[in-house]
Amino acid sequence: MTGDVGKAVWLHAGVIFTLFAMQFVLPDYHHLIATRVMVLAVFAMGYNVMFGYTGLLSLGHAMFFGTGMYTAGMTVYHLGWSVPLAFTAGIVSGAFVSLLLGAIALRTAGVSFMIVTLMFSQVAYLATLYFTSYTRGDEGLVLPAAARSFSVFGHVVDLTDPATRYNLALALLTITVIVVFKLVRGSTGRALVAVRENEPRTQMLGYNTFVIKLESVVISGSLSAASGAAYALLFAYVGSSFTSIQYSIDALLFTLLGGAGTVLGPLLGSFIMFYLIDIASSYTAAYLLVTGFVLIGLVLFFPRGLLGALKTRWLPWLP
Amino acid sequence: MDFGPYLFLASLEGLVQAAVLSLTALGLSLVFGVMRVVNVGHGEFYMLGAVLAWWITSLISIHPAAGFLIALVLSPVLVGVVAYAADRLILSRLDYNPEATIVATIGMLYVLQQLALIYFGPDARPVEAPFYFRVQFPWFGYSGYKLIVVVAATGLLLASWFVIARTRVGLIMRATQFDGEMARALGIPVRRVYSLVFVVGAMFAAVAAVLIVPIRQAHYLMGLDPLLLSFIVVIIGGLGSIRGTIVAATIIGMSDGIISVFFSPTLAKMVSTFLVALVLIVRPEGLFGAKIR
Amino acid sequence: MSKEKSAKFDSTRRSVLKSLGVVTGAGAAAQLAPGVLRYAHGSAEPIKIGMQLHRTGIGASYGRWYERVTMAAVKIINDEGGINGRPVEVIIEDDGTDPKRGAEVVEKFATLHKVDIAYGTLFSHVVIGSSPRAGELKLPYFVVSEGHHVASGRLNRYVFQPGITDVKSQVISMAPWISDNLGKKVTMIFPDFAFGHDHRDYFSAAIKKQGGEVLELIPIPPTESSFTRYFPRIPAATEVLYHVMVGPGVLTFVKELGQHFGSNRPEIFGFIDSLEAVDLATPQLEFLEGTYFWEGNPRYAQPNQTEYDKFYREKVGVDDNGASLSDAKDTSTYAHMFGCWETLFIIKQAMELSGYQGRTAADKQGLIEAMESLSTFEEGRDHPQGKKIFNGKIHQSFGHQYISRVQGGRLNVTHTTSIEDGLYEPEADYTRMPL
Amino acid sequence: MAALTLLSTDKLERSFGGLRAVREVDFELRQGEIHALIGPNGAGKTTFVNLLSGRTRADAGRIHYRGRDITGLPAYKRVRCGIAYTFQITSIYPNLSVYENVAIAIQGSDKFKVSDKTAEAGFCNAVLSVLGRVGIEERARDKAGNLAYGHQRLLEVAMGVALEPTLFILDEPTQGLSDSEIDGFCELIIKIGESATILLIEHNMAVVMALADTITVLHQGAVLAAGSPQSIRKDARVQAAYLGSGLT
Repeated sequence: MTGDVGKAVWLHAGVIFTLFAMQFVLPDYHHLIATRVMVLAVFAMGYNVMFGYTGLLSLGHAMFFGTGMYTAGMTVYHLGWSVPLAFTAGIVSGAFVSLLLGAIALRTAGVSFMIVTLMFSQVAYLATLYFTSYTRGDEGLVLPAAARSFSVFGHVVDLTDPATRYNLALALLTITVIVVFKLVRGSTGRALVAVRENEPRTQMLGYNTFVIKLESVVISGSLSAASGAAYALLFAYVGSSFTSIQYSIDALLFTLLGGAGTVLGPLLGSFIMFYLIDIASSYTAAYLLVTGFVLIGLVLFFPRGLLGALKTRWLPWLP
Repeated sequence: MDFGPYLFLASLEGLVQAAVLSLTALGLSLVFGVMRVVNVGHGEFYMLGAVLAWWITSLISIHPAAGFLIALVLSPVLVGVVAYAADRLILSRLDYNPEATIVATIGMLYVLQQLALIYFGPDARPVEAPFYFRVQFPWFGYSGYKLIVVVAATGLLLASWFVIARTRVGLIMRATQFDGEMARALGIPVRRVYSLVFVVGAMFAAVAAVLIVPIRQAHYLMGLDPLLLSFIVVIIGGLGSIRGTIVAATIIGMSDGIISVFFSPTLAKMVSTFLVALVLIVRPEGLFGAKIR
Repeated sequence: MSKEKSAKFDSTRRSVLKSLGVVTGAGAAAQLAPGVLRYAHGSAEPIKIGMQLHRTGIGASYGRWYERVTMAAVKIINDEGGINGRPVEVIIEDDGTDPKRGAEVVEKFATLHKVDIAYGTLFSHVVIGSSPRAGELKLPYFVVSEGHHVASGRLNRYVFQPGITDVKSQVISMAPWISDNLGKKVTMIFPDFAFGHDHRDYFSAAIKKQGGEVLELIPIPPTESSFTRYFPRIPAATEVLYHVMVGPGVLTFVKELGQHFGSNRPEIFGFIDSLEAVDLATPQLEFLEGTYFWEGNPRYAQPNQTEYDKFYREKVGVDDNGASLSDAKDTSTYAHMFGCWETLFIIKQAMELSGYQGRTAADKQGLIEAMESLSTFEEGRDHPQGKKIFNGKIHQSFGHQYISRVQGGRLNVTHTTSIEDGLYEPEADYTRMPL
Repeated sequence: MAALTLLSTDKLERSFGGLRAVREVDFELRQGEIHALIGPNGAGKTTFVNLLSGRTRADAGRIHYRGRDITGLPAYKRVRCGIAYTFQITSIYPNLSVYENVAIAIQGSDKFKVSDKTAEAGFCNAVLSVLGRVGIEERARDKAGNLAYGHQRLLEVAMGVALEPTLFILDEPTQGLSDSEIDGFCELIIKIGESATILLIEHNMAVVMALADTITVLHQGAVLAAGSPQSIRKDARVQAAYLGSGLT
């Protein structure tokens, strides 16, 4: 099956390269959207590790995104940390929070797991509103322009520059794709899928399924946090709306649309959904109607999502 | 204000909260108990109930009391119709698969909410209370209508308890809840029971909303809070346990009311949510519920 | 892009308004649901104004009226030949009254619609969330927000608030009257976000200066829908209850306030925000009789109404009770929305002063420097709310404030502050910032 | 054969609600034997093996495996000690390929690290050889869910074999198989028996008599009799029990 691996590697490399090339042709606005979407896609890909590969339906991922975002944002805003340091802090705190949540929430399964994650995420949301002295509540934190550039090996990276932002977002995306790709092709991925497909059986094959699920939650949470931290630092705004349920649902939506359990699905889903909403929003204030219809349509007629369908029909080798 | 009256006011607020909450949560709990699916769109049935109540009362300009009573009957019926459509068109086609249903009901959440935005606008809409009198306590005044809400809700809860525990319909529902397969074998039209339960569940939310709307106003975004609180209630009460639901609703409602008064509503919500976490660590199946898989 | 469908609710989120030449009839602009209106005889390239509108979310009722006023003013500007011979085109984006969305909308204006300026934001948290992006994108950004954040110097050189006085000035100018006429022991109820915090900080300071004291501060989340639970915290010793509330819950707020106090209430001084877009004749609001309100602009036509106010009401489509001409139940946000009208005419003035031509760096710089050079706006058609003094250093206007009393179910102005009452030492100087 | 004790239970006890499904069972399993566990429906056979495999916890009593007390050990750890288990109702990964099914099992046995290339090749061969042993090699790429029932049964056994267990517990493996399939199955079990001790729950007496070195009879949760097939066949109580429950 090495041939398949080859195909897959080429496909993913191709996608990344295309995204790189795009930046030279995209007009301003779409250049900006692409930057946003690439960061959000990392969020969705993180979500996918848990939902798509491990079969854990969470409605609390906004909390992980928010953890990364607020940690990165507040360390910069209050402590004046440098961008790279704040970014790292964001990921670390994300890993920690997801470990904590996993340890508690994984005591439940199925629907109650969904509800519990939703609940915790809601607490996080309320916390961002409640501790106004640190988070500035509804108003949110705006990162000072001064804090938005850093130097690596003498040369200065300025995050207010669109091109820089685009390529940093792309870099993050690339790393995520590689991480997830290796993960799901490797033994861990096999274990995750085993849990998704038949947990009791997996237990009776000598796997500690709790630990596997916890692993999945932490990886997923850390990726989401990385996305959140990047979003805060690239776009200089940290706000409670990013931790609202809406955001958890978006991650689910992006993943479902693109195809749960495929590496590139969430990326595709993010792009399509972002544009769908953006277009809809130019026609009606009720643009979230689209979100509703897409969710229902998917679950009724397209449960595997776009790449999922491709995978079952024509490309069984798609990771 | 002194501690005594302070606490008294707090408990009154808690009581109102609890009354409305147990109605709403009972709807969610019924649906889960019998159908084993979670309706994430439940809060929007509540919202719809309130908004329709405004719409109805604004259409018919007669004495507010009459208008309100008509709304109290008509609004839940309309919501029931919507719920029935949702069940036939979506849930039944998904064969009530738990995860698919969650996703679908999230979709319904947005559809209902955004349609309300389109047709009723983004503003908060007032509904006249059927009557209005202030109960003047020595230390403060209180809306008499709020107290009536508590009474009405209690009555409804008793009635539904009676239906579920004492009537044939209730028996059928409990049989289906106990074991869908067995029920089918006994010739119970399970699909129809499901539709019925889903409709009734939605109507519970709608009734609760109509009762509360003269106090809170109708707004297209009002569905989220009751949804989350109901989740908390059904988890603590144990998914599917009616008794648990009502007890939990009272606990949550009161504690929420009281903590809100003494500290902050935001804090109150955080606390009750953490309560859920604790319950789950100790008893994943909830305080009263049977284990769920 | 779609034409408007329901008159009940405008379902068009972005709408382009080329010259309103095609529209006839006074007040039509207000009714006119924004959709695409083709420029009758499109000659010159239009000046694009990106309007950041609270069409949904907690600011919706303000948004509806900000839009109507904007349309009315732009119609006049275009009928009179536009700005520098160019028609004005308004491009509307809904920000959902959400700072995150607000920032994205500003980006959209700058990168997609390529507007000349952004304008029209009310809620302070949206302003604060959006301003930095406007600064980075070098997009002049005119807000109608009341918040002190512009004058505080926290924002940047591209942000202006020329059409409406900021909270700090408002409360400073009224504190003396309150302590002289109502009492010195004050309890404050305010929304728990930037705007409310301005009230908390600057009114507390101002009343202390008058020898008064604040007994209790009661912040309430702007999304709250039930308020009784907050009232027990009002100390019995309270002489004056100072309330300012925003969001969809305001009617509930005042009603529950009435239920709580009934007849034996302290003096109540409210910011009309607590009652904006709410009909004073609503049942259960009787208890407000005899209480006082701040008004940025008197909702009810006063005996000494100026011809300018008459004209303004007519064009916007508001009757003498501050409600829509087409629907007496649709009460306006009269105390704030004049800011849109005045801001637009100030933009016109500044653009003409700088001979603004297009979206070049030089033109924008010229516009900003022209703005900063302005000092006074005389009362007139373009400034119906009254005279204003503009401080170019802090990009902020200072005008008269009105204190009205509820009498016989309407608001009668009992005191008008002088502009000087509201002046304070500038805390910043934007003109020193690089462009 | 060596009379070395591999596994033994001491007064093992488990109740569900009021029902004592397993009562004070003393049981001994000798290394290398094929041991059949029989008894009428509801005798507590499945509950008993679940206690051994760790899927259910014992209320009282002890389980010793290779002289070590494993009563408190979670299921997955017992598997790692070499106790493999096949479910009464076929439990495989229906949506995955046959290859993946076995691959998961082998990986679970912790004998391979899939990290480096050479190991990966070795891993692949290992999977195929296991499939070969149960004779469904050519089905490797098929979706497990699409296999015929008999083959699914074999696949599940293969997953057990892949673990290279010391003790292999099979819960009614021949259930629902055709006679021809059963014959093949018996040969397979004998083959596996060469390398592992086998504990077998079985209803089909022919199979039992053909395979078992030792038989233990459970009745109403307690051990009714234990011994060689011949002795059991003669045992009056056993016959009574079976006749009593209308089974033969």
